[in-house]
Amino acid sequence: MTAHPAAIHSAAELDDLRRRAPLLKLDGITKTFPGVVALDDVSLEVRAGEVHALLGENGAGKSTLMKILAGNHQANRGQIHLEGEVVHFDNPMQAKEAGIVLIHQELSLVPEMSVAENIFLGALPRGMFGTVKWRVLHAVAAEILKTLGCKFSPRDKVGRLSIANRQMVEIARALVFTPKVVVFDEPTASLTDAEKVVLFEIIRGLTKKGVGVVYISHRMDEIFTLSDRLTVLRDGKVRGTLETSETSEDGVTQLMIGRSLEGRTKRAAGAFGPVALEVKGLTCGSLYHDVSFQVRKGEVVGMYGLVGAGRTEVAETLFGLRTPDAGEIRIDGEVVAIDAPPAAIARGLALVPESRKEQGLVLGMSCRDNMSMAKLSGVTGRFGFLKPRAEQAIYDEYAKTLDLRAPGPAALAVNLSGGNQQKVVIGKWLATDPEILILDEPTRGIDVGSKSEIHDLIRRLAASGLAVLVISSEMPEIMGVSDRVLALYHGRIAGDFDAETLTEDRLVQAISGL
Amino acid sequence: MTKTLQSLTHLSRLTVVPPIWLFTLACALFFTVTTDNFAEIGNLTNILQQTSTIGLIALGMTVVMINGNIDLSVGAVVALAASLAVGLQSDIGTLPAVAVGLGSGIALGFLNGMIVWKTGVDAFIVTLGAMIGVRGLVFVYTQEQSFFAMDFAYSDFGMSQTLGLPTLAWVFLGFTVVMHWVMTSTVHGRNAYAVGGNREAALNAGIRVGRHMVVNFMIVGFFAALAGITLSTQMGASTPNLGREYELWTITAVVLGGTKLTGGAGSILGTLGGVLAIGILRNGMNLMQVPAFYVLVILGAILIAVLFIDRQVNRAGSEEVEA
Amino acid sequence: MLPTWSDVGHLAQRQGILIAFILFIIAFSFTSERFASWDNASTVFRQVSIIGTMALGVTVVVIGGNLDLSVGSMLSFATVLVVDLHDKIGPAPAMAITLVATLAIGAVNGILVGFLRLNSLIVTLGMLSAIQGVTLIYSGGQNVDITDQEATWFAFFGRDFLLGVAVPTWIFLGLAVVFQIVLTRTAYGRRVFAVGGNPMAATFSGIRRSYVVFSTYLVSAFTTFCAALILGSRVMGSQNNVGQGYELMVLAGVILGGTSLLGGSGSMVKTVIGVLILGFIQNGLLLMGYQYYAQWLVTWVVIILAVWLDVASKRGRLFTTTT
Amino acid sequence: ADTITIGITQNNVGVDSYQTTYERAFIEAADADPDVETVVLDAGGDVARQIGQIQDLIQQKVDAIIIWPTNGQAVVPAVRQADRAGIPVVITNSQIAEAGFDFIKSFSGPNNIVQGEYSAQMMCDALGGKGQIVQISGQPGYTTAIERQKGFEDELAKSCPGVTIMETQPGDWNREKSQRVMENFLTKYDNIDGVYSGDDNMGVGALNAAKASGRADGMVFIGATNFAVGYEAMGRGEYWGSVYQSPVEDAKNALATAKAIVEGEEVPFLNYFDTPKITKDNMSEFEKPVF
Ligand SMILES: Nc1ncnc2c1ncn2[C@@H]1O[C@H](COP(=O)(O)OP(=O)(O)OP(=O)(O)O)[C@@H](O)[C@H]1O
Ligand SMILES: Nc1ncnc2c1ncn2[C@@H]1O[C@H](COP(=O)(O)OP(=O)(O)OP(=O)(O)O)[C@@H](O)[C@H]1O
Ligand SMILES: [Mg+2]
Ligand SMILES: [Mg+2]
Repeated sequence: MTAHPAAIHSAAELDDLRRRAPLLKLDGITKTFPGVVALDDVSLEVRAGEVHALLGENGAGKSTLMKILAGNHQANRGQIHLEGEVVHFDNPMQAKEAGIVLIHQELSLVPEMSVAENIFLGALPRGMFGTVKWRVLHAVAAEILKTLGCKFSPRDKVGRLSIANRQMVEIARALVFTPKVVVFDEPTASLTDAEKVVLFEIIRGLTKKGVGVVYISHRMDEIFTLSDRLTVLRDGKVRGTLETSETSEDGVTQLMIGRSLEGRTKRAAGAFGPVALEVKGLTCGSLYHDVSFQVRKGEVVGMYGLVGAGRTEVAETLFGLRTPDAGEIRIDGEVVAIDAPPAAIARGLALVPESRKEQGLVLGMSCRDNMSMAKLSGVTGRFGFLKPRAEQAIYDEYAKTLDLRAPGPAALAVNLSGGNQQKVVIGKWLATDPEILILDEPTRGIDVGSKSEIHDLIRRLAASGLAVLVISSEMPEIMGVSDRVLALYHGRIAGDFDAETLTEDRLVQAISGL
Repeated sequence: MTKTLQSLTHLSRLTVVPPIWLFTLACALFFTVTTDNFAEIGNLTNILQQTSTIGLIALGMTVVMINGNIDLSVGAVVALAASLAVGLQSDIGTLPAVAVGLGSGIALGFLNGMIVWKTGVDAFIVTLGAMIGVRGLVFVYTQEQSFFAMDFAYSDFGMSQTLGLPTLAWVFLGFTVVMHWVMTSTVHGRNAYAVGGNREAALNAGIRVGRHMVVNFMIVGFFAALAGITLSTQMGASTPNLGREYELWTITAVVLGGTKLTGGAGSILGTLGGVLAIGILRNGMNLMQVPAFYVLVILGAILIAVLFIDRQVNRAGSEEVEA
Repeated sequence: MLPTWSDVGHLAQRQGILIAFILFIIAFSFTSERFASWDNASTVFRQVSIIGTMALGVTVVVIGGNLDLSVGSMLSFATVLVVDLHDKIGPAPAMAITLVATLAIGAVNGILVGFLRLNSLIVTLGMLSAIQGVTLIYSGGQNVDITDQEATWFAFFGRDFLLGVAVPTWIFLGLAVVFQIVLTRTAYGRRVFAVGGNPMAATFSGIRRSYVVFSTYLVSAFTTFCAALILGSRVMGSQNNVGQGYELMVLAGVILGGTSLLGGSGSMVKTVIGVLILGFIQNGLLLMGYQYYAQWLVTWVVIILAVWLDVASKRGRLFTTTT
Repeated sequence: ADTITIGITQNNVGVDSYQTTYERAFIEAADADPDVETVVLDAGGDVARQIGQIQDLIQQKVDAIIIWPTNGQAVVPAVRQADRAGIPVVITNSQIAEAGFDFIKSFSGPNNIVQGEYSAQMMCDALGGKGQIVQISGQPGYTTAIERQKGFEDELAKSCPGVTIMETQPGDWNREKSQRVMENFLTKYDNIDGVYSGDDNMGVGALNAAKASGRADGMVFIGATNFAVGYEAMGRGEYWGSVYQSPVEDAKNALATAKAIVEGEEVPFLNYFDTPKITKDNMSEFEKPVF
């Protein structure tokens, strides 16, 4: 790998750097997949020392463009210029050697290996006889983790880390060498605010060294704090490249989705129905203790907490995936014993799980088949034969409701963009006509347009009488969508607030055990 | 109770000894108590010598399986290497013949690896084809004949002792140490885990996955050939049907030792435990004079029981969702 | 409307293995005029029906994400049982008892893999050994025969013809059609694919994964039972090891067809083609009069070529780009 | 007198009825003799396992070892090891390589080459010295298969040049495999006068195939190791001839030889037992085989 001079540039030098010819130039990139034109004549310039944000709806082609840059895909047409020279990458190794690092949207880690080994994957420090220089490896890894403010050890197995921590490991890779270009593809999708702050410092540090950074995110606030310029993609085409300082959130949204977003529709309190779901004294080993709460029909209850607070585990218990040690669950006032998901589904529960790839989708199946999977009995006729029309109807309905952007019902889930995959999972659960809907991180990786649609949808569902429990790590989401907010701290309920009167400070205090 | 169990499993996570060793030791204990001859030094060294064949192949198999591949052609390579090493002795001398035998294993490993790499055909199919085809090569070369090593020095080597242990046991243990070192301490070994654990990630990280796999197929080819040669020194002869079904027993030993079929996890130490477990079981049942038909049933039942116990130990205290 | 070139390309992409099969049949037809005759084709269909029928059930297991290596011994077991009981209690009761016993073995596999979540490769390898032992204990190691071969209606399954087509062929192809429909058109089939494709997601969707896996082993036990009827009736007798090695041939047929060992994909049509390729290679090479070992060598090449063509057509290029 | 311990390692029990019946007869004979204790092991057809078993028997210091070689050459060094440890070795059923003769006390069993020759002579008789035949051999690479094939081919070439072998393919001792091979032969050759199979089990498979294609009439089937099914087919006139070999005699012979050696008696080095030809004409002189 060609190391770049790691000198810190002065402000004047940096300005100069930025003004010079672009460090990286993508020119007229076109990429088609069977049935989709993912990128259509896309051009993009990244200058040394700038943060260039890349925005666009789910499926707009952001990840695909970056994968072409990193050698994972090859463009059908177009050129890549790096420092003025035309380069061509047949595989990721060549891109890496040329100084391009891509932090993947879908984590690219080896779960069975240690954190240090993952950070140095493909570049382990080599000693005599091809041995690994463990001491160097661990020392450097520890150093990098420290800069990132990570608490775990370089010797921990990645498979045992939380999703957020895995994300930090992935980010750590950008710091091993000083590359020329670093691409972050939605690095914050599963990070908390504290970790975000660290990440931003790291990115600023990189730019000071003259590195060009491409930053992809669906979160406007991040884009506006971080980026110097931004490029908006829609349907595989560039809609415009702007100086960040000369535009507004609304303007960008307009470019992205072709319209602006309305404000949140808050409904009047007190119109809730009877209690649909009640949990009393639920306890599960070391995961959570004595959790009690109620969700009424028509009510949206948000559950907020730090990573590892045990929210996911509570949801999984409700859905019959874990057996509690103590406590009871009541549905419509009746104590229920839910020992497995089928029992939960029969009781009108639905769970949109936290990890769409592992728990939500059969990636090798079509979107349509995935959508009817939780409702197979509903689309089955005599002798166990499936009714293709009923399945198609489900697909049509929820593809429309959720504004799914897929090449068609027969497209494999694996080929969808991350956000659209999430929509398929949500569609699958709405198709079961649930009475109690639990959503665990429902908008992770979803673009602003769709996100507000999903929020609207949650509100509408509640208005139609559903009881909804939303788990999220995003404060604005929780505050915006909920009627009531539960704060979880170390597996215990640390607060139960009315959203109307709740302040952000109060909520932060609660989830920190204050 | 749960507390102690949890702390116990916690302990078992910290220890580097793979769980199969518990079973191996339990078996050894059982046979020591129930039979007269089991614990004798002579018998124990016999076990080491007898397991050395499957053991050597298993070392190589562990590497390709950690790598996310598999090699079903090892049994046929055993026969080919043995036939060449014995059959060529009279023409070109013993050492050159042995070299040709080893070379044939490495060359076939290279071929398997190149095919897997370049065509993208699953290793299972590639090596299943080779399992049939290489056996064909053996018969082409031997014309159905068994070969006999003219000088007894060859078979004396196979039966000889060094420092109180059978020489072949030393060979096996020596290579076990080497491979343990390779898999835990070298860049190549660590990359094997990376490629098997997440091939996509390894590719993204710039590991030359194809070349890497070819090397590992050559390693397993080498070990299969070496096993064929050590086996032929024990017999002073080779037969064209040597090594039939060895691939199944080798894979069994490796998986018992904790290596995942899907790749990315496993260890040489575990494989050693798996190999010894099978060897001890067979030997112990011989000593107890279990009738042949019942040996099959007991062996099968025990394989399954080991898996079951292993799972119970690993599952206790796990916080993963039961899905 | 005439098919366009892109339609052809599309077909080639999905059915690379079919193209391979046709190319290979054409090539063989040039070398022997007896090869491309109706008589010969019907002979081959009859000959592959045993392995083919078993392969159908194993395909279901593999789609569900598991392996079944015990089918070889299970075939021996079922054949010995049905033949032995035939003379003792008559064909119909013999078949009934054999069916129940075979399904019971399938259920053991199913419980171990489905409910206890043990590694299917080792479980079914263990069962391979155990069932072999049980068969030998049952028969005392003796061959069994049907004495009155001419009189029994049991001859129907292996020896009769319906509408000019052999009954074994009817059984094989008939089951293939039924299974294909069940897999692609019913909720059960969908569940098998889901569980094989992503067991965790299937569980989260309310599919009872354990039951589904359990049921796939009943299916493979059932097809093995059908294969045993064909075999027992065709041979009118049985050896204790008659199914030995069939497990790998069956698996070869399944994978050759293009069903992925990882689970979640595959089809009966593919398996039928895979099995036919194996059958026609053997037959074609024998008609050409090659030595058996030359046949093995050609089999090696053909297996790899066929699958290569399949994956290359899906990929759209001959070689992988992996470094 | 003290009891003596005799260890035996067999080739592959359960692979066919012959070996199974042998084992049973051996154990029965040993049980009947109060002076003899036995350690009965089975190599499952695997040479390496057999060598391991020989080593285990040496380790247990038995008084004599009987070996049914999985391979005649490969066991020689292990036999030598036993000899060095002072344990007498008797080879049973199939002979080991000449290089090992110095280390064994006796061979007890049938002569497979002679059996092949007998079959050739019967084939010649049946066809009147003229015809085209096919051969279905046993599992490739196994001594018995090789010896029978060699005996048959050499004798035919020598004393019956009018009968030619058109093709030989292995049937792996498996009736179904042999049936498949024969089906292919029938497709390939319009004219087959006779079929020689390495044992009756495969022979009956070939007969099945010929009957199914309606071409069995006038075709001559010769086998070896007369099985019950072969015996019956012979009775029906469908099967021409075979070689009669009794596993019970084989087993008793081996045990008696080993016992005699331990007790210090003289035994002949090559202790063959008789394996006569059996055809429809003389079959009444033989009992129907139990396997
Ligand atoms: N390997 C593939 N095969 C087929 N289609 C693909 C493949 N990868 C991506 N696509 C399609 O290309 C388009 C662009 O996808 P991409 O992942 O680049 O979107 P994205 O902008 O990153 O979206 P998100 O914000 O949801 O991550 C989508 O329509 C997607 O379905
Ligand atoms: N730093 C860590 N190291 C190892 N394991 C962790 C760590 N943080 C969390 N975990 C494990 O992850 C599990 C819960 O984490 P998870 O992130 O799913 O909780 P959560 O409250 O649902 O948070 P989120 O929804 O934000 O992911 C716990 O079982 C915990 O043991
Ligand atoms: Mg993306
Ligand atoms: Mg969570």
